[in-house]
Amino acid sequence: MDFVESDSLAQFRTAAREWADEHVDPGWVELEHATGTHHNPDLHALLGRQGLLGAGWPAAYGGTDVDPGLALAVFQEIGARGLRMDGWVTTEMVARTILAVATEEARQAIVPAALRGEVVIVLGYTEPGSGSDVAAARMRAVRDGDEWVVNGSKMFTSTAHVATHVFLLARTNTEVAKHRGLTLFLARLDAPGVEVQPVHTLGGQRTNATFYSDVRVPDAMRIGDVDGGWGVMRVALVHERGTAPAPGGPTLVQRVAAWARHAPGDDGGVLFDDPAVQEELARLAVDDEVSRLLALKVRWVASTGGMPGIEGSMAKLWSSEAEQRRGAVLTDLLGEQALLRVEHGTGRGSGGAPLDGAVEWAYRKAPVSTIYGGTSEVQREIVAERRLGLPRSRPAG
Amino acid sequence: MDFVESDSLAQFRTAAREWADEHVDPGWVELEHATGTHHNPDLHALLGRQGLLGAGWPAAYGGTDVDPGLALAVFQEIGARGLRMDGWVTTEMVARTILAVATEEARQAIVPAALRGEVVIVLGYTEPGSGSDVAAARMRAVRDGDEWVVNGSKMFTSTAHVATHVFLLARTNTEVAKHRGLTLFLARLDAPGVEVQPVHTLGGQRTNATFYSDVRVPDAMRIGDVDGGWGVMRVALVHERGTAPAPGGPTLVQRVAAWARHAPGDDGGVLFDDPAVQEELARLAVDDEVSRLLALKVRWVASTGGMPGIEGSMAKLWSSEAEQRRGAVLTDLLGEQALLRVEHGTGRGSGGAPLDGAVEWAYRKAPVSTIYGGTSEVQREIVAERRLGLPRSRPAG
Amino acid sequence: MDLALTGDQLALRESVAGLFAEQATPERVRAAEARGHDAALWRVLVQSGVPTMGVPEELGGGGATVSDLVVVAIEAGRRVAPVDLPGAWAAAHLLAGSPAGHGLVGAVGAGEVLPALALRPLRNGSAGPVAGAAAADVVVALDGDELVALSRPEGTVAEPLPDLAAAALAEVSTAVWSQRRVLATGAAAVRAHADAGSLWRVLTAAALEGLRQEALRLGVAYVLDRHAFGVPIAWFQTVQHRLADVATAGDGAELLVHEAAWARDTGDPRAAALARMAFLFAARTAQETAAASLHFHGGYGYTLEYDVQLYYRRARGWPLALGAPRHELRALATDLFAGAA
Amino acid sequence: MDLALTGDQLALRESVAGLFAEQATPERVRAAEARGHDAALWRVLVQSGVPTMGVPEELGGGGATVSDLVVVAIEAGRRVAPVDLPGAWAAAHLLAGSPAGHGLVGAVGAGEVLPALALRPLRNGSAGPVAGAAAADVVVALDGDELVALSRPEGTVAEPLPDLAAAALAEVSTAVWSQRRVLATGAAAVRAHADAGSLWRVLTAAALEGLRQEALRLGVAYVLDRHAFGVPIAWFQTVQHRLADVATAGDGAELLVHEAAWARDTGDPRAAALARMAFLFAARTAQETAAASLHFHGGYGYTLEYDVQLYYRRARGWPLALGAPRHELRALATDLFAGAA
Repeated sequence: MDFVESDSLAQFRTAAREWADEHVDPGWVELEHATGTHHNPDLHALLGRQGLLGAGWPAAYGGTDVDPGLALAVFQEIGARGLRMDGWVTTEMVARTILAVATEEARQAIVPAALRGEVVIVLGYTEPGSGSDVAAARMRAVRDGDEWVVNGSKMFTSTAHVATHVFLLARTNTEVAKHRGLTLFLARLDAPGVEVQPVHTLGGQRTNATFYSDVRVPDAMRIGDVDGGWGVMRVALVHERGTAPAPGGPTLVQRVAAWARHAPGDDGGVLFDDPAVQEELARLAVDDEVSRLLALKVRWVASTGGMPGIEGSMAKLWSSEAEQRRGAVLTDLLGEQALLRVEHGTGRGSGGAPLDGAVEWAYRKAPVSTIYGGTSEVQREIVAERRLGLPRSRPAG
Repeated sequence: MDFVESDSLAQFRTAAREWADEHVDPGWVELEHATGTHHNPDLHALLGRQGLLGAGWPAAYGGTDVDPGLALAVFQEIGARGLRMDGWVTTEMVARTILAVATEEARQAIVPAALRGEVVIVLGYTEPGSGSDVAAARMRAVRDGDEWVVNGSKMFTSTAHVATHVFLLARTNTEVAKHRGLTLFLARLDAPGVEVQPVHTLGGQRTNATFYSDVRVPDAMRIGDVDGGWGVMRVALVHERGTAPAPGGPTLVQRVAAWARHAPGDDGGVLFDDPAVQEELARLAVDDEVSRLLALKVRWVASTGGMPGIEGSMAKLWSSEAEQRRGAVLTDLLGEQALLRVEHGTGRGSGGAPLDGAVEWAYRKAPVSTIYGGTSEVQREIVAERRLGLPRSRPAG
Repeated sequence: MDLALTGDQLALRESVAGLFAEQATPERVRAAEARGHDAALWRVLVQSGVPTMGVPEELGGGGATVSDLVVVAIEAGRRVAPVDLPGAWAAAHLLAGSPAGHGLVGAVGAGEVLPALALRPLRNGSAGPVAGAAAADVVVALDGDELVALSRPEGTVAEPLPDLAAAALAEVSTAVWSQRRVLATGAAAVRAHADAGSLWRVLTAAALEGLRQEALRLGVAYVLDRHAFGVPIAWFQTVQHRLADVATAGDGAELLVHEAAWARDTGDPRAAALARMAFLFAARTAQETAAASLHFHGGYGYTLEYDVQLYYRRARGWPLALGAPRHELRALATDLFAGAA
Repeated sequence: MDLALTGDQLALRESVAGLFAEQATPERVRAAEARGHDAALWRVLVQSGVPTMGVPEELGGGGATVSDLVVVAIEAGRRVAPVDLPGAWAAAHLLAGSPAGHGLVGAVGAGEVLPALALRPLRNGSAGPVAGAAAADVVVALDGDELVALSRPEGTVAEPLPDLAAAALAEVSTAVWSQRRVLATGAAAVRAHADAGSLWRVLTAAALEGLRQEALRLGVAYVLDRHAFGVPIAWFQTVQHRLADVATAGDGAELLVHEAAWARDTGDPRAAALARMAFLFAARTAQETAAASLHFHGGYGYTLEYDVQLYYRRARGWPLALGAPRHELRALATDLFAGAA
């Protein structure tokens, strides 16, 4: 075995750091916290212009000759500086799905523009009445000549307020079993009849409820077969879970440990002198290493041409449950210091909180980790059925 | 509120201690460990002769004028000395059930003899093919004039090798839903056709598989209505779970804490100096206090005339899960010292192991706690349905 | 043994439950988040004599037992009412315990003064972040071997620090809280402060217990209502079992809170240890319950629109005011096991 | 990156899997419980060169990498084979590292000497209970700043202590183990002993990983077979989810064990920390898996007739040989976080 992920990544580290020093505005992190929008349009456009988004993609669809190793190193460096690129994550996933299943017209219309950073696509699967039961979607799409007319609403349409397109799961057939009457469409968010309303969350992220009233989508922007949406989603899912590399930079546990080596402890020494503090940090470090390895396995399976469905579920299940343990353990470890909250955008609370309030924030955002992108219950079901061969126990719905 | 269980118990403590000093043979504990039999026939007979078993029971059925407070104090003192009275626990439960539902003939035949210590009754519910699904019992009882002919087998018939009777759950009707075709019988273990085979366990306890081949039981020893066994078992269940008082004496956690205050630690001090050791012991002490309170609530509900079904499930669920946490935590706390096993009866291992091997043994016997007397899954189902009002989710079977 | 509330306590519960249901609605709770304190609610509580209900009658208080205060704290916790009753009660207890504090007790009863308790002794003139202090007029604190009632010169403010639990957190330092009244000195001061901390633990445990009960109720109601795969999600065994586990621990927490209050009221030698146990276990149980309830709400539980997030934050934030629980566990071990060997 | 075994390792795995399946049947495992060692199995392993497979070829060993040893240890663990391979391998590693030990290495290869490792340094001439020592002819130990190979005079015995894991436990004291051969002294001795301990952690983690895999297989097979309420108990969601959780942790444990071996083989600077991580996590995962598997066996899992209890006891017993895990966690924290600040 060989656990070195990429021999070439190291060589790009310096270049990536220099790139970020030149292009990443230090104020963007504060902006991201203040707005709760995990997407920076300026950064995104820049990455597109410089060909970093298109690195490694086929030239026929806008791929560039930027080395994918450099692009990966830059993305990791961006992550290490505290910025997230949720808009690119969903755009990339849908673009890959489009390449895999859509018409040539849709490929040419969307993928090159996405790689140039001009198209930003968000997901429109979940509805107010459907969570884990995604196939229960009630949004309707009815054919009208060369177009489809879409009506309904979507929930948790994150990033929609700064995106150009939404990947909509809609019901096109009510006469068949619920999984078999679904179709996917790529709709423009500036089309007449689309409304985006903000939804604010515990972790400070802004998401959206989106509403669709007689929204027209050309048939060319149907992604995959009519009533074949369930299969398309399975393709997309493989691109969703865990194949993205981990962001670079120190983990929260490493940051707390470094802080604890200087923070005052109880008997005149430092917090890290406390053996129980050491034990907790060590346990969390093991959790992190397991998360890292399970994610590594997903990428390894994908790199060998496999479909890392089960591995993706395991990686997601473990790391999200570990994130919740971490939030609970670290708040207890910091005691009253973990109460201190930093209100980004207002400046309130800055300065006093250890690690700029990272632990308090970690606790607030932890709960969503076991919900979004498939709940822990859904992941366990996948592992039980597909890895362990246990029978399906839940109702068909 | 008032959390003092019995004002009169304290006054009997001294008398109970004196009684135990006079009557309890210190060698009985070693005998119990060596044989794995949690019942001492000599002790049981003595308790019966002295009227302690009959304390508080109606005089018409053999009740004595011994103060129930004294009896309780004596039972607790026996427990504090490391002896268990499983034979009395099951006998008492069945005797109470007989008083509640059986014919006068059965009452007079069994209850006074049980209180004299001459009848020892064990439970025969579980079968090789039925565990949590008790109602799936396949033992058959077919009527033949004034008698019933019983065929089948029972599993985990603990104490049967030193008992006189077994309380058998048998199928008397195969034409109805499985819960409705069951009847309970009290069979003699010395009847022709009964065979008792030992089954040895991880925790060292001996239990039995018992086999019944054309065993004849008089109809007078039918306990409750024909096909009414399910209702009889529910009556019995209330007498089973947690209404018995906790044994006296220090808990395992208290014993380990006392030991840790003298056992050598890592830096020349004692083990208890280690703050992480203190934290673990404190957590386990909280677990124990919660166990104690939940059991107290069961007895309080019973004392006010209520049926503590849900409370019994909660107490059993919590204390058994806590027992497993305790076994895991204490073995880790003792490290290599927790490996040392004392082989009772052979003398091997004695002397070297801390607390006479109590922690190693606690780890071995912990797993059964969440299985016997209704698994944790069954208890959670009861709490979910009856306390929280959630719907029944499992198949009817 | 009697595990039921008295008739008077049942009446008290009904009365305060109504008060908090009316005065600490989710809207009011949200509106008070920035300051961590609802002054209008506090005025209503003053009118009902709640802040001084634990003070002896001869000092103008209600003479209530700790068991009575627990009944009120549970109802306040159930509505995550934006007032720091445990801190105010524990501070009033210290003021009432010293002739030098009696004047302030009267002012608390009259609604002129809102008191808070600094749980940790001052170090270099600072008690660190203190819950309730941003709304308080007086903070009772231990400074070396002096128990003092600190207040601010007129015109100064205690800058509220934004915090996880919206707990009216503020740094308390003698530079700002520069006016002091000495309530006790020497061993008596240290003992009184420790005793008030123990009272605070019982009352905070009670507030957490109320919080837990409502967090469980929210979760149960949601899983019965919400459908997935054609059935209510309450149908799923893992949902049922996790809720059954937290409900079971919850019965234990409730009993432990009442036992700790009873032990304090009766002078039981285990009172201090039981206060720590109740505090630790009520906190843990409230946290696990709120986390389970939020999780079963799915994505909605994570939005600010739903109430369960209010409970999730406070379940962890309230107990953190005392500091890291490892210290509490160690102190408990000492209480329990480090007596005569 | 390549997370697959090499072709040679796959062949090795198949070969040793067959050996252990044949030679470490549940009957043989039970028969060896009293002594904690199966001498006949050991002879077969000697014939295959297993005890010295990690020794350099120039000393007559197999020159295998740690990654190769891990493949064998997993298969031994899968059958809970009653031989202490991790201890013997780590001890042979130390013997091979010193010219004074080379003669003993030859004797190990010839099956004349069975070595074991005392994980904790001697204190007052005693290493406390040492796994494998009751079956061993030579115990390698650290005595002050001397690394020594201890043996007993002919005719003396190492009294086996009954133990949770049937691990051939015996007290090792220089009073009984009175013959000593010095392998190294000073800092080199301390370093070599620590290094052997790190190797032992990786190999024990591997054995625990094999144990875990079989414990999971036993549990899955049982729940698919056993019926309750008219369905296989595998149908129940709580059964499925608990098994899915331990299977997920199990994939992590397997990766961590292989990563720790790879780090040692490649001289990675994280090797010592990864050895501790693999040891801690493989132990915890094996324990949780065995406990879940036993629980889902119902009452039968608790009887000595079923195999799962063999796994349940060893999952906790094997790692306890090193002592309380809190020390290991602290050492890990030091490895990870106490370097340059």
